[in-house]
Amino acid sequence: MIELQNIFPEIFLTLSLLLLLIAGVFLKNSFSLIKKITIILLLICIPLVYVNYDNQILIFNNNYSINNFSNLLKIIILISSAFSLIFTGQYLKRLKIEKFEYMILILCSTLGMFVMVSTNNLIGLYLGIELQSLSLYVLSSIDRNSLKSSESGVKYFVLGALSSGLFLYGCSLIYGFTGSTNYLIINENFTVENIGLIFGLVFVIVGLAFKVSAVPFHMWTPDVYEGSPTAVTAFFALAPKVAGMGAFIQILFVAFGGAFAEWKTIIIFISVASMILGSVAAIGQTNIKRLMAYSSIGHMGYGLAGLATGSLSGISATLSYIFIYVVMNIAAFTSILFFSRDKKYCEDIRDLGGLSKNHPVVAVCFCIILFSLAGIPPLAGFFAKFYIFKSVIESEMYILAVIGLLSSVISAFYYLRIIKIMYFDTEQEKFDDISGLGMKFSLFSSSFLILFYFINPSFLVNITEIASKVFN
Amino acid sequence: MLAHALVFYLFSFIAISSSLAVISSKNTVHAVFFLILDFVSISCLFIMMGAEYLGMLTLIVYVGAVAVLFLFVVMMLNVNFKDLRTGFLSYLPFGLLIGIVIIIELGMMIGTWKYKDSFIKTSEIQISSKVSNTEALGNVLYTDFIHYFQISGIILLVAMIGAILLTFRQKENLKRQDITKQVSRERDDGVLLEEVESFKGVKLND
Amino acid sequence: MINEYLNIIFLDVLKIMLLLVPVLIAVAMIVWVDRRVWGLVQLRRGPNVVGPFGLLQTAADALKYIFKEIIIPAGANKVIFILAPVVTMSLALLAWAVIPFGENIYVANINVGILYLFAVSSLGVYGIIMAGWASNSKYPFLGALRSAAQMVSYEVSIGFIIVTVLLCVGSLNLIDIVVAQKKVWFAIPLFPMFVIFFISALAETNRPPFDLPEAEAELVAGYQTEYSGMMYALFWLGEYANILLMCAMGSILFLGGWLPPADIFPLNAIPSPLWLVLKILLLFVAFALIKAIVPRYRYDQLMRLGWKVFLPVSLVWVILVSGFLVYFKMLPVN
Amino acid sequence: MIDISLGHYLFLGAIIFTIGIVGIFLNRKNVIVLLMSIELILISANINLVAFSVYLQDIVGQVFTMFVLTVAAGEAAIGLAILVVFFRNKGSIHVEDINTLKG
Amino acid sequence: MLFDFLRDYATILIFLFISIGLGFAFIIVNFLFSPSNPDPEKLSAYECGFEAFDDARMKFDVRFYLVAILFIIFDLEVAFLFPWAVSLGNIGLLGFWSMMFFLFILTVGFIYEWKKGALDWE
Repeated sequence: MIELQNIFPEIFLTLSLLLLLIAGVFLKNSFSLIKKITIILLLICIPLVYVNYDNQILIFNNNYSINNFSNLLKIIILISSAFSLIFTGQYLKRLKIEKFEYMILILCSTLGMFVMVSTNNLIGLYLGIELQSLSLYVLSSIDRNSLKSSESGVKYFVLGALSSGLFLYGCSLIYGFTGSTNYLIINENFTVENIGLIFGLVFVIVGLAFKVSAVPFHMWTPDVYEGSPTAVTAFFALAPKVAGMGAFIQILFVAFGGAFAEWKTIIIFISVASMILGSVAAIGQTNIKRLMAYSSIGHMGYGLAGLATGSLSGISATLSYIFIYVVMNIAAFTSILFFSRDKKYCEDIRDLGGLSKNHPVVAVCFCIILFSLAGIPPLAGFFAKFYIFKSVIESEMYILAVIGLLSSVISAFYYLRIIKIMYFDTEQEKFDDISGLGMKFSLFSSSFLILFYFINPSFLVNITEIASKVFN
Repeated sequence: MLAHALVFYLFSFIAISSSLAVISSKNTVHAVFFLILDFVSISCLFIMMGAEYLGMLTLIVYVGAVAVLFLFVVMMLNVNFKDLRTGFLSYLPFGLLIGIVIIIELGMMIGTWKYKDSFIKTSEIQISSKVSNTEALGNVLYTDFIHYFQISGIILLVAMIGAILLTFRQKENLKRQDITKQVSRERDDGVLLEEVESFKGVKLND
Repeated sequence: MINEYLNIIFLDVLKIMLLLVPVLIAVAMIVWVDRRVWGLVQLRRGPNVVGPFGLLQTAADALKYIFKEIIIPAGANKVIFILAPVVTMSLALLAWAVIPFGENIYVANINVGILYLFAVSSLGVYGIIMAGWASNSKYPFLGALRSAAQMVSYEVSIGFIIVTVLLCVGSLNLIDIVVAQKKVWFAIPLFPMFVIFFISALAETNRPPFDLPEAEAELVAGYQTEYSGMMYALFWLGEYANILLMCAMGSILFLGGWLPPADIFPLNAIPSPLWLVLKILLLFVAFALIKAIVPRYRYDQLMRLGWKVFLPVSLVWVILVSGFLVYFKMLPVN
Repeated sequence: MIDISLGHYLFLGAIIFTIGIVGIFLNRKNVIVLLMSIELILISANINLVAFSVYLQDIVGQVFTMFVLTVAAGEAAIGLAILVVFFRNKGSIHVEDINTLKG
Repeated sequence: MLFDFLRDYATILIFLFISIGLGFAFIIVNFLFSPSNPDPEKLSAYECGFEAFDDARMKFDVRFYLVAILFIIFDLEVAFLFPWAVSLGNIGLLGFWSMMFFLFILTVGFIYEWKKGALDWE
């Protein structure tokens, strides 16, 4: 029989998904109960992944790879999914969309991301992408009565379906010209003068760039982030980006390891464009969620810069960048979900005026998060960018480093503008105080981690070093 | 040989012209009917290649189910088609340009790609009479690709949940017929025997 | 080169005509049987005036339609309005190409035979939707959508029933299905499946008790309301050809196609196509009897039966039959 | 010309893929035609996969096509569900009207 | 090899042309022999006598749409069952149990629909 204990996390998720669906439909208004169970299940799954963290095997006649790299990413995905449920607090109840299927869809998309990250075959990657994005299409239009939510759903669906169509066409070309869909065999049969293969690679990169919302394919990000409910936007900003980056690394380094020269220029162009747009376009924004959308585009640009180096240190830099990006965004979205005035959530930056006077604690935490997003030294954000630029400079791509520095300076402007509004602008009336324990816990734990990261940064660095060893 | 080529060109001509008609037809319902014609001709092409199970499957799944869903939705959202056409002409040159560029690239790709030795001629395609196409698929699908099979099961589950979550509205105050209750009704809970003295009323206590 | 093609095509056309003409005649006769059985059940004699025992009655009706005026309603778009009856009839006839009347008496023997039948019957929905939409008036539009929804929901249970039969056969080819029933007809071991198939076939072809979308009381004549003349006759002909097809499918899947009930002398002397025709006739008389006896289902009962009774039962039967075969290792391994 | 080979099928797949892409650019207005162009792109990828699978004499392409069929049907189902919800809130399905989220 | 495999499909193709030809022949015959004197009353849509009050293609309940969706999903389930039923002999117990788990997933979905009331047709 195939070795089941290696894919035990996936089986665990599937069975819990099915049982929760049955429980949800038989128990009347069981929303909060199912939410608590789901958070516990996601957190239980982390040790399950950690148990066989070190073994290095390919199962299902080497179409599914369990190794350090995929296990690390699975743990990050689990953390981001669990936290994206923890810090929603009363949000879904207030918007009257407390449907228990919300949790089921989050579990489904987590399962899809598991498959995306640890597959070793184009079929698995396509199915993982589709499972994850189908649940996200439904989540983004879950608020049936609000026009903005269904409009963002339509936009996200059309562009998502188009990008997976392109991705699929690329897969068919790669399958045709290398004879198999398995990454290892693709890597063996890769010959440079096979133009069809290059076309396939370009289409695949286009499809994945869309999932990671890199620049030429980012048009959907601002509208969908603003339109869909904030809890769903938080989930958008966290988990799919991690899975998308993981799939990107697997495809570029395992399947097309030999074709580094071909995809190097494409990745450099995408990352530079994302960095620049991520910083420049956000300046004019007043809606906090649109601002977070552009900041996530910018951060993905930095992540891709790490990949553009093509070296193992580049990969480990990108992995640590993603981990810190997830922690920062958990903190940011917790505070965004906190800004509600008598049950209604305000998304405009100007509403934050005088936050320091009525809620000093939250203002300080939000300040730390914004400084870290901008990359100010002692905080975690700085270390993340530092690792990326160290690996970029190591492989002598100075232009990329210069552009990266410039765009991070420009992006600092719109983060600091919010801090100015918080501390010096006219005082708005008070927000309601933090209601849920979950929100308090996630805000303080993540901002604590950001603040005291510098105590031993080596903890994260050597985890990502081991993880990137998989690709040499 | 000649017949094979003639029928291939017939079906591919129908497929291309009907997909052109899909994107350029004035009335959306006509577009759906052209899409159906396109799917039917493509499933005939699949059968011509020897992949008969997939040909039949395309007929059943795409034409029999997905296109019916498109028709139901198009008929339900009876959209006024007049003003839908305005944007069409302004984009036409731009769209055609993109189309020609992509066709040239893909044509160049297929043309210059060197005939790899692993591709065989049409005449050498073996259709093994012992193991039919369906059985060959079945032998591989449930054992070697077991995890993709379960993932596609979960994708169907997500599609089901999503469709019901988004469109289903429950009409509350509605008396529905419950056949099991009707059938399992006994005589004694339908008939009540009471001794009644004459000239005195009966008080039922249910 | 060319004349080699010509005589291949000529051979095929001859084979097709040998099948098509009997099927069209059979459809005419079947309508007569239907009305006759209906009459006898109500203790009155059916059509017996035109020709011997009224046999030419349907032929007379068909001729009458040739001279009726073609009325195409104002709002309808003509192309789809005329296309709908042609699609219905040609699909109904097309499915007959695969039915085997004997070991090697068939028009086409493809090894996805049963799947071809399933695909063509699922395409049948389009003739109805086209007709309903094209005639641009409320009754046909609603009637078409209701009968489309009804056909669609009974299609699923027919799919599961075909899977249970395939489990016992091991191949999609119709001839293998019939040969596999040499020992025992599948109607005996899979009797509940045969009953559900029969009822789903009734619903699939909009026959009473499931003919609500075109019942007089409800929606006048459903999707056929706006049709007249030969186009109405084409719908009628397509519908009855579909009913015959469902009877043929039922007898192939469950009553052992052209096989005699027992392989002893007097029975296996009769030529094999005759057995299949006899079985089709038997099933059709059952169709006609049910039309005359059973009251009509309300639409929500009809959908409830399709989704909440037939689907779970046939799904459970798929699991039972496969479990039984795997456990007792009786799987047909070829 | 007479002997149909893999190149013919690839070229057909490429043409239908291009028509799908052009269809998306041309029909910015009507979302349903957009969904149909996406179905065209998916089925052109199917043609490629089946052609390669037959001419490589290896079944994996056809297995991939079966999964693509499942996913495309699920996608169409969800896409039209979202469309119905959007139409109920809005009243029409003009793509140009999707501008309440002006960035 | 491929061409005698396609031999029977060629017959089906000819059958298709013949049956479509037959259909159109019937209509043409009717068109030739039938009188035609259209008048507005005859050509108006059938309304059992009274005036048609609104456009024929009015919107209707989402119920039909939900049935089409559920049909797609169960149709795909049947599509996966066909190769399984044919090849159950040589895929053994692993194939059997993988299909049982697949059916379990979709039965959970079916129970979910049933309890939510998506199958009720008021």
